[in-house]
Parts: sequence; C-alpha cells; structure tokens
Amino acid sequence: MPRTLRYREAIREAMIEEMERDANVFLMGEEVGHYQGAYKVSEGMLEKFGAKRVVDTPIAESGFAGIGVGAAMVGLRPIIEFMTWNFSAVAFDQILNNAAKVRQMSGGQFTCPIVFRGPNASARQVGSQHSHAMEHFYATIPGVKVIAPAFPADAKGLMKAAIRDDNPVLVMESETLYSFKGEVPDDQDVIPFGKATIPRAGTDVTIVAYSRMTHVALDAAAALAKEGIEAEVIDLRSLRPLDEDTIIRSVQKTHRCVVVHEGWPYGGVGAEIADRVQRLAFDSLDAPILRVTSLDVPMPYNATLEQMCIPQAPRVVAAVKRVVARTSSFTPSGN
Amino acid sequence: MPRTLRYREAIREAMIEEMERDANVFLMGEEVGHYQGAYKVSEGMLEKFGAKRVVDTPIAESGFAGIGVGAAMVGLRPIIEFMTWNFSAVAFDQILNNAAKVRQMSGGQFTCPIVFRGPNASARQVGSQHSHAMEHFYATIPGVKVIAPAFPADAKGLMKAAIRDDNPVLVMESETLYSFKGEVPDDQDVIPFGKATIPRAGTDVTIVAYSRMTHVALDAAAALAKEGIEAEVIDLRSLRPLDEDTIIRSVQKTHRCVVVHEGWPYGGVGAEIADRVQRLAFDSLDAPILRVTSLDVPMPYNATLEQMCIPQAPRVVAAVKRVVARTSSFTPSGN
Amino acid sequence: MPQPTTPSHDSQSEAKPAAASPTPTPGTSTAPSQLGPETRPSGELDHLAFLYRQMLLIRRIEEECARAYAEGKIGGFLHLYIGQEAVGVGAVAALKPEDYVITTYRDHGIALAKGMPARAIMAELFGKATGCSKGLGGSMHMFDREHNMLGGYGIVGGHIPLAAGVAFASKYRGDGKVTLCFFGEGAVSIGGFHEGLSLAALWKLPIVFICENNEYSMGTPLSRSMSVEDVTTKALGYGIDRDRFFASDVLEVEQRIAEAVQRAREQSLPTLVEIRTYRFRGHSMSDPAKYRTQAELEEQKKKDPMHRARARLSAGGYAETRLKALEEDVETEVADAVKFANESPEPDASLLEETTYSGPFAY
Amino acid sequence: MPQPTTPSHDSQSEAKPAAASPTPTPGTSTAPSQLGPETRPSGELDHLAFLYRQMLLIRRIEEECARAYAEGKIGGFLHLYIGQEAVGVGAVAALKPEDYVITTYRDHGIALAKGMPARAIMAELFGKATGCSKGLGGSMHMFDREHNMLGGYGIVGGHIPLAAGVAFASKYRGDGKVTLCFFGEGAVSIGGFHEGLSLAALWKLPIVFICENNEYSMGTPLSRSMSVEDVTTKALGYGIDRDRFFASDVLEVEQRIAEAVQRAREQSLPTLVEIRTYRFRGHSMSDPAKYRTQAELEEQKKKDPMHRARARLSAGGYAETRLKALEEDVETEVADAVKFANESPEPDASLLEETTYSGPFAY
Ligand SMILES: Cc1ncc(C[n+]2csc(CCOP(=O)(O)OP(=O)(O)O)c2C)c(N)n1
Ligand SMILES: Cc1ncc(C[n+]2csc(CCOP(=O)(O)OP(=O)(O)O)c2C)c(N)n1
Ligand SMILES: [Mg+2]
Ligand SMILES: [Mg+2]
Repeated sequence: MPRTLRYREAIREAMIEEMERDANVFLMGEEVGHYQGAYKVSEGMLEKFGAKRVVDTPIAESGFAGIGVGAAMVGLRPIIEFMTWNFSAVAFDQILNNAAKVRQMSGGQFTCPIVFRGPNASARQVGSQHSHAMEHFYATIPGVKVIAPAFPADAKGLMKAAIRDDNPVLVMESETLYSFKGEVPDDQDVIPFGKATIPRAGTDVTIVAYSRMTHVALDAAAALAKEGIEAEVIDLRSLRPLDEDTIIRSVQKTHRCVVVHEGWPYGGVGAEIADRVQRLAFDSLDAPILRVTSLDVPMPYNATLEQMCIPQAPRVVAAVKRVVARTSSFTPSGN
Repeated sequence: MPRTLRYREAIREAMIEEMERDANVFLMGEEVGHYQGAYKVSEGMLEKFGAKRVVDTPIAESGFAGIGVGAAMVGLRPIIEFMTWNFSAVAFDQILNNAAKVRQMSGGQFTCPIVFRGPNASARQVGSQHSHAMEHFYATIPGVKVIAPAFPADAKGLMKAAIRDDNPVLVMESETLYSFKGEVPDDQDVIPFGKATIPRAGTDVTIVAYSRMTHVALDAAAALAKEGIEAEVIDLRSLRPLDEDTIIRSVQKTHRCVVVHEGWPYGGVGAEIADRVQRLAFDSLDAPILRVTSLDVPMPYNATLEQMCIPQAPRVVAAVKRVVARTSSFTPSGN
Repeated sequence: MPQPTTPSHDSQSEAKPAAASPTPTPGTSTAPSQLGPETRPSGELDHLAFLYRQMLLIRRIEEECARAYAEGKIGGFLHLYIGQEAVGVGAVAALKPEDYVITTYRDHGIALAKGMPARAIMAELFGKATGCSKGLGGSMHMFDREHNMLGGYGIVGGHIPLAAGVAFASKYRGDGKVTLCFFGEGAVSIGGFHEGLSLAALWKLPIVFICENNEYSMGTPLSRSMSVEDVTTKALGYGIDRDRFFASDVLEVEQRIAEAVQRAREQSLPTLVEIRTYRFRGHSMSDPAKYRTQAELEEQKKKDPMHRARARLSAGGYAETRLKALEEDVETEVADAVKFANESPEPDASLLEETTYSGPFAY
Repeated sequence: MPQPTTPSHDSQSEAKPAAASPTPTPGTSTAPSQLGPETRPSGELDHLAFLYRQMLLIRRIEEECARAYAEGKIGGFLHLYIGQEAVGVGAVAALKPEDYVITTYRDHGIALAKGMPARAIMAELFGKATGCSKGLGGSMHMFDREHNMLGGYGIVGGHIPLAAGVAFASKYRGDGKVTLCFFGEGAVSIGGFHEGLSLAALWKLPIVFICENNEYSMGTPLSRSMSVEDVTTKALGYGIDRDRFFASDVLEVEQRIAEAVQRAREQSLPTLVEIRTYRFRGHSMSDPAKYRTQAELEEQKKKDPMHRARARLSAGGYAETRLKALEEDVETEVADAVKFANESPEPDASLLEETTYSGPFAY
C-alpha cells in the first residue's frame, strides 16, 4: 500500500531500514544525533540506534569524511552526512583522492562502501557560500557514483541502493525538497542506479532534469502543454552512471533537447549531457541543445536577484520555444 | 630580438619582471625559495628578492592559499605556487568560497588580485593521486579566470597579465612542458586573456586544445596532413574566459570539431566547448563534435597503461578521421 | 618561543596539561586599563558609557532583526549576537580605526562595533542596494572597506587563514596594523584553524585570534566537540601566547585584548585568546535551542554583561538622565536604520556581473 | 585527560611550554622490553636478529630500487626509507599481525616490516601485474589486505583521518585491533593532521600516531616548518598521551611503541609519538639534497641504527657465521624479488575499469 511521505522521511526510512538490516551501517555527521539533524532528516535515529551508530561530530568535514573512508576500507558501511554539500568543499580531497581512488590504488584489494549525503544547491537566500550545486564537481570523478532524486519514492529506493553499493555514492538531496510529499510503496525496494524515469511523456521536445529542477521542468511542461507544445520530461535520478539510452531514445523521438539544472553554465553535468546528446543523437537533432542553468555569478542574497539566478519554469518555457521554433541563431540561455 | 627560452624560464621571467615592477607582488609556496622550486621554476628568485618576497611555506595549502587571499584583499598581489595543482584539492574551499567570492560578498568593495599557479595534469608515472587535470574543477567557477598556455611566449605574456589582473587567476602549467623551448620576444608584453591562437591553419576539421595537448594536436595534424586531411589547430591559452568566437569561426569554416584535453571525459572544459560549438555553430556542423580525453579511470602507475589513458596523437587522428568521414553512428572516444 | 626542555631518558610517555593553564574567571572586573587607543572618549565613565551604548545598539538592532525576520523582511540565515556583545565591543575598543577585523557569519555585532553604520547593516539584511554589500551578501557577509571590516564568512574556519594573510600583509608592508580574527569554539576542530594559527606562529604575524566560546556549536556542547575544554592549550603546540577569561566585564575584555594587541603591534607576535561567553538566542532563527534548559539560559541572562555595564555606570555616578538620553539616542538610531532599510531600493541586476569580476566579465 | 587547573584571576596572558616535554635522547638503549607481542621469536638475541634482518632487507631492497630506477625500470617518484628502517621495523614489531598499519608515499620499508613479500613490492615498483597493487599503484601506494597494510598515500596528511577511521571501526566492532599511523613531520602543519588527531582524541580511538621526524620535509628543515620543534606539544591541545625519542635503537622503538599500543588496545586511547630519525637519501630520486652538508650526512650515517643492531648482535654473542648466513639469505631474497619483478607480466588494460568500480562501471 503506498503511503504519502515527505522526501526527508523517505530518506530517513531508507537509512533506518538499512541500519536495521546491517549492523555495519552507521550515520555520522554534524548535529545528526542529539539535535535530530540540522534539517531533521535523522530525527529520532539517535534514540533508536544509540550514540554508537548515530554519531555527532565536531566541525571537521575533512576529518570525518576521511574517518568514513577508513572505516569503509575495513568493512563498515558509513553514511556521512554533510550538513550541506557546500561544506564538502573542505573535504574535497578526501573524496577525490581517497574515497574515489582507494580501490584502484590497491589494485582492487580494498573497496570503499560509503555514502556521502546532504542537501545540495540553492536553499533560500543563504548567499553565495551556501548555495552551491556541488554535483558538478563530483560527477566528473571516476570511482564515485552520484545520485540526485527528485521524488520521495526515488529518494528511498536510491538511498537504499546507495547504502548497499560497494562504491562511494554521493547523494544530492535538496533542502527545498525535504518537505515535498509523494507516494512511497510500503515495500519500496532498492532502485538501481543509471535508470532515468519519464514523469511526463511528450513528443515535441525532451527536457532533461534532476533533483528539484525536475519539478521546475514539469511546471514548464504543463505551461507548454497549454500552448500546444508537448514536452517529454526526463528525470535522471542518477548522474553517474548517466542513463544516456533513455535520453537518446527520447531525443530521437522529439528531435529537440533542453537541459535544466542548478549550478553555473560552464561545464558540469549539463554540458556532459549536451555533449552526449549531440554526439549520440546528432542526426536526430533539429535544433541545438539548450541549457537552462543558474546564472554565471555567485548566488546573491537579495531574494529577487536570487530567483533571477536560479532556473525558473518561464526560462525553461522560453528555451523550449526557441528550440521548437527551430531557429538556428541562438544566444546563450544560461547567462 | 626573440630568444629561445624554456617554458619554466618564461614563467620565471614573467614573475621576476612583475616583481621588479611592483613591490606588492610576492611569491609563496612549498620549496619555492631555498630549494629553488620543486621543478626549478623559481630558481634564483630567493637570492634576487630575499625571503620577504619569496616565501617558503610549510605543507599547508589551505593555510597559505587563504593567506594569499587575505593579503590580496588588503592590496598585496600574491603569486601562490602549488607544488602541483593536485595539492590544491586540500585548498579547494579557499579558492571556491573565498578567492572567487570575496568581491561579490562585499558588494564589490574588495577585490582579490591573486595568482595561483603550478604544474597540472599528468607527469610521468606519478600515479592516481598526482595526475589530476584540475582545470575542470576550477573553470566552472565564476569569479576566477583560468589559463593554460602551451608555449613559452604565451606562458610569459599570460603570466604577466595574470599578475596584473585584479581577479584571481589560476595558471595551469605542465611539468611535461617545463623544459619545452620556444622563442620569446625580448619585450614580450602582457597577453590579454580570452584570445585563442591558431598555431596551424586548416580547412577540414577544427582541433581545439590547450596546454600540452596543443602539441599532441599539432602532431596529429602533421600526421593527418600526410593523409591529405588539413586540420586547423586552435590553442585556447585561456579557458575562462573562453574564446568562443575563434572556435566558432573555425568550425564555420571546417564544419567539424574535435576537442582534445587531459582529464576525465565527464563534464569539464571539453564538454563546455562541445556544448558551445553545437549551440553556436549548429548549422555549420557536418558531424558530431568528438572529444579525445583521458580515459574515465584513475591514472594507473604502469607506464603502458598510463600512456593508454592519456590522449595521444593517434587517438586524435582516429577521431578526426571519424568526423571527416561524416558517419553518424559514433561510439564514445573518451573511454 | 618555548624551548625543548632538558634531555631525559624517561621512557614513560605522558600527557600533562600545561601547569599554569589560564582558567576563565567570571569574577569581578579588574581596574579598567589606562592603555587604550587614542580614539576613546576621555574619562573612564564616559568610555564605559560609550561601550555600553555600543552593546545596547547591537542588542537593539538585533532585536529588530529578529522582528524583521519574523515579518519576512530578512531571509536566509540570521545568527544573532545577543548576549555576546561584550566580546566584540570590548575587543574592538582595543583597536585603532586602521586595524582590521574579520569574523564569522555571526557578524552584525562586530560590524557595528567596528564602526559600520547601523543603516548599512540593516539595509544589507533587508537585501537592499544601500546595504554594505549592496544586498548581495546578506547577514553572513558584512564588509566595509572604509572601516577595515574585512567581512563575515560562512564556512567555519575558512576565514582564519585569510586573517593570517591580512596580518601577513601588515608585516610585509610594516604598516603597524593589527588584525583581530574572531571565531566560535566550534571552529577549533577544523583544519583552517590549525593551518592559520600554525602559519601565524611560524611567521610571527601581528594578529590576535579570539575564540568566542559561547558553549555551543549549533546544538553541540563543548563536551562533544573538544577533548580538552581549554581551547588555549592549543597555543602550547604553536608556541604562542594565550589568554582565557569570561566576558563578564566589557572593560576587562578591552584591557586583556589590548595586551594582545600591543604584543602584536610592538613585537609582531600572535596571541590566542579564548573568551567565554553565551548566546541568549538560538544558533540561528530556525533553532529552538532545545539542547539547553530554560534554567541555564535564565542563569546566564542574570550575568548579562550589558546590564552589568549599565549598573556600573549608575553606581559610578553616571546620571540616570544621561543613561536615558543615551538609550533614547540608540532607539532613534535603530528606528532610523529600520526606516532606511525599509525605504531603500532593491539592487539592480546589473550588479551581478560587476561584482563577480573586476573589469570585463570572464566566461 | 587533562583537567582545567584551578581558577585564577591572573590577568597576565602566558604561553609556557609544557613543563615536562619528553625530549628525544640519542643516548644508549634501555633494556629491551619483555612485553612484546606473542609473535616474536623466542630469545632476545634471536629477536634482535629478526629485526636486524628486516632492517637489512629494507635497506637492500631499496638499494636495488635505486639501481632499477636508474635503469628506467621504476618510474615516477621513488622515496627511499634508507636510514629510517629502525622506526618502521621497531614500531611494527610491537603489533600483532591483525593490527593495522597505514603510512605515506615513503612506504616500502613499512610495507616490508608489516610482512608484505619483497616480490610483491618489487613487482609493484616495476609496474607489473604481480605487484601488490597489480602495477597500478606504484611506489607510493603499497597495499596488502592480507597483511593489514592499509596503504601508502600521496597527499600529505590525507591518510591521517583514514587511520582514525580504521581505529574507529575497531572500536565500533570491539575487535581489539590497533592502528599505527605513520607520517612525516612535514604533515604536522596540515589540516588533516589536526582533524585526525582531534577526532581520535575526542572519541578515544585505539590508535598510535607516529611522526617520523627525519629533520626535513623535502628541502625544508624543521626550523622553517614548525614554530615549536617538539611535535608532541600538539598532544597537549588534544589531551592525549605522548612520547618522543630518537630511533637509535630498534628495540627501544619497539618497546616504547609497545607501550602506546598497549594503551590503545587496553584503554582505547590514542598516543602521539614523535620519533627522531634521518633519511640518508634525498627526498626522492630527483632530489640532490643540496640543503644539507655532506658532513651532516656522514655524522648521521655513523649513528646508523641498522649497524648498531648488528654490532650489538656481535657483542651479545650472536655468531658471525649466523649473521653472514642471515645476510646471504637477505641477498637471496632481494635477488629473487628483482628477478620476479623483471620476469612478471605487465597488467592487462582490462584492470582499469575493474579497479575503478566494484561491480558495473559507472559512466
Ligand atoms: C565547514 C562548515 N561546516 C559546517 C557549517 C555549518 N555551521 C554553521 S555555524 C556552525 C556552528 C559553529 O559553532 P561555533 O564555531 O561555536 O560558532 P557559534 O555559532 O557558536 O558562534 C555550523 C556547524 C559551516 N558553516 N561550515
Ligand atoms: C598536500 C600535499 N602538499 C605537498 C605535497 C608534496 N610533498 C610530497 S612529500 C613532501 C614533504 C613531506 O615531508 P615529511 O612530511 O617530513 O615526510 P618525509 O618526506 O620527510 O618522509 C611534500 C611537500 C604533497 N604530497 N601533498
Ligand atoms: Mg559556539
Ligand atoms: Mg620529514
């Protein structure tokens, strides 16, 4: 029987179920225990599992990320919470050089079954140092997997898969989605990585998105439908591995593609998708692939300017109209 | 009168001339002084300028990168050497959150005239933790500039521009280029950022490259010429700002594009170039843009496998042949 | 600089704390220092009144912030300094105007203490173009070049190396300026603290590191963040001077920080100072502070250094009418700041690119 | 755990080093410990001979490495341990086989001491498929799951939190294992050192941090990397036990590390140990070591702990014929390792993807 859960509850359930299933799984991070989680994702878990398995840390992201990697090498399965992914910047080296490489450096002797998770991308008016879309830095690294669910059921199923995976998995959640409600089957099982979904089918254009931008894309698609344009929305769910088959099949049908993501326009996941689409669906494309991204500036505090920087449905609608019009002289949409 | 200089000498000359010109410029990093530089780039500079302006540091990249940012905010013009860019991973937060943002966070009151420099990408058999092409992490960040010269004259002119720039400039050098010789005019002046060069003109395909890969591209072009294929090689020199005009003009002429860079295939500078080309030269393209990149794995130590991972001229030749053949079913070249 | 002690064949390992670790004392104030900078108003009571006014201004501005936050006029994070005013006000009073200050996201109080206009701060919080950072920075990023306020920063510990860099520049230029670097006790666990202090010690930089130990790092009490409660024991490992005390008396804060400032200015030596304090509000507006008891909070409020300063002014003969006048003056300033913030225009989008790069945009 | 001392109203700040800082002594060895782990050969001289053999094996293997490097058979960086053997051999002798070891890029010696076969190490250096890391890791990354060698790491300080994580896992599972974490004195300045030690102290992890202070960090002497030469003063700030001595005698190293190991195993407490030592070669093969004098080097070589161990065996009555036999045995082992490495096949390219991910490749 499907129940309605909030996104944060879905993630919590996944963690609880996996911790009940496997004594090697533990949760570690700032304020995950006594405080019940900065965003209440881990609410109640300290009480349930005790301080041994729900471990509050001092402010030392590089230290406890590294502790996670070391513990994973000898068989534990840590879930490391970054209060937000912004703070992973001080632990960047641990992820790049240790988590992602220990298997290769040891010739395959050691694996690193670890989950790094936390809210990612913009929240509300938290300013330039706290609004990063960090997936763009991490998805490029071989050795890690990166997922970014948009719905509670996916969040639960993918989180369970992340915890069971023998590789480092980076889970990009979203503060702005934590209270989002959705149906989650009672027996929500593990969802394999690398499989996108198509929350809305369409024929005229493919909109590729993930995380909160999936909802923005769906809003845009609804608006477009009123004007007779049927957009197909792809929710990637997983960024590495990337489900290029689903994207390419869709573009072969629609002949047009718009990619929507938070984060700056230069490089990153969006450019990767554009590159794959032009390479793998070259002959199917009737228009250039356009990207709708955050503007190419640090995130401003002012609410109006902030919303201007973050991709919004009207910007997606405008990009879709451009590719549907099949004109061939474009100016950057990202900035 | 042009003289022949090694790449490392060109960079050294630029630093020396700028330090003579402006007492606010200083060089700081590990082993830059007494040891004469891990790669001898700063040889002789301690003797010339003294320990006040050529500052040896302990191993604390985050600390001295931050010291550079602080000093720059109050008017000094630091040149911070990372012994290699790999070690900047522990200073990632300082670059992302402080160097790149202090101007915006202060509403434009403070600027950050700082240069971060050092050798980047693969050296020889130094293994997975020491072979990163770090430009892919940095070029995405608004607020910084990123340059990657391939020739001594460019290295000198761009380095001088970097030191005089009022923004953080990240200079990607190359250990494998340090001994490369080239002509440098006696009065080599500042070279503005954002202007690519065309070291070889051609009509059949555009090969976009930078840093050491420019030389690989030129080798490939020479080999292709023997087979009657005239490749135009673009040496970007600067990655942010990116000279999209030169690229697009070339592709409008050649109708085909291959991008060559070190670093993993997922995202990064190469995907950005591919995205811009498909967007801005869509109607000119007769074939998908292909990328020749490092393989999507951590760099192995074994010499044979390492060379297999790094882009080589034959792989560039193969990619060019594919796009020249205009076939439309491609498989990824990067991995 | 500590020297290794005489050789010993003792094979017992040991870990004794420093014998004479300075322990904070909430006790009564010492006599106010006569050594303060030239800028202070003459007369001891007048000076105390000046400090009291600053503390009150911070308190009242922040109370208005809380209200504006509730009204949705301020967004994002808002970390109030209420309860800690004596630290920032006392410490900054030990500086000359040309000295530098740098701090964390909990920065409004220190920004005001450094002389930044209440208008510019309130307008920044309202996200207005007239804010100190033109509405782009917000609560966590208060900068003012004119007042040598080098900003508030959001990444814990990230600004500590920056502070060392500012002090490095002062030493490089020999400009005689001193840098005060504030941070919470939560920052002591992070790498940036270690690297910043380590380099400042090695290079003998003119800086004072002030750890504002307010007992909590978000919801984490001292016992769960540090194995040794005395933050200044870290100074032993760097061989730098240290001091540790409770911020019960704003004049004592000023005097003790003045000693460290003097050491920085005259000998170019860094000091690590731990000041014990307490925040009366939650970590930020979204924190109900369930991790502490109401009784603990009430106990602390009884010791409010701002009220102590007022009581002392009264006891010292500072007329109640003058106090009232001062307090009314603060109210006027606060009301003016709110009005100014309310009425100011929003920043223009053109600012976005201009503040990202100096000179042409790079993309 | 240090406790704050009694309150004092002393307003003087101060920065005294710990009174009883353990100072390293190059002096004569103390009596060898009787407390070693069960695995050691019986009889004191036999045990010393075993340690001497290990030191010699490391020395000879690395001399062959240097030769192979000159011949182009080994590439990349090669950081030799020659001169420091007594540290790794003595320290690891204090462990049980199931205990963990983790170290830096200067890892061949410690890998051998931990029981890794010379063949696997030499083959790794030659980049062969039979190497411990299948030729993918190279000199800086010696791993051996079977021997609980958790690897050599190339980013200074980056492995210190990992080590704490391994010890965290031991405490989590209550498996009674101890982790030894080696690093150079150059690593003490970096954030990873601070965060690793700080968390190990807070959580009372069963670990021994061993700083191999070989006087240089590349070309940087101690005086230019640390404001306090005594690395163990850092322990005061974490409230953990500490020890400090010269690695002149391999048995003393074993005994003193055994004490720290015991503290970790029985009380789950971390220790910071600084062992003074010296490397006879440059930082890596490309370093001509111009930053030190030939005289300094010769002076140090006179104190070579490996030679001291041999002299002591002789003096103690260990027959010269047995020593010669042992030395020949080492030669055979070294020659065999080189031959094995030479003759082994190169790794297959199929390894690249397999070692990047466990399970299906993700791109
Ligand atoms: C590197 C990093 N990690 C986590 C955070 C989230 N965070 C913001 S403030 C804070 C608590 C800091 O406590 P403390 O240093 O004692 O300062 P206080 O808030 O008490 O003034 C935390 C965990 C952050 N901003 N930066
Ligand atoms: C973070 C980082 N910065 C710089 C380097 C380059 N580097 C490698 S070894 C080394 C010196 C380390 O000295 P020390 O810790 O004393 O160890 P030793 O080499 O003496 O054994 C340096 C600077 C690195 N590997 N990692
Ligand atoms: Mg605090
Ligand atoms: Mg050393």
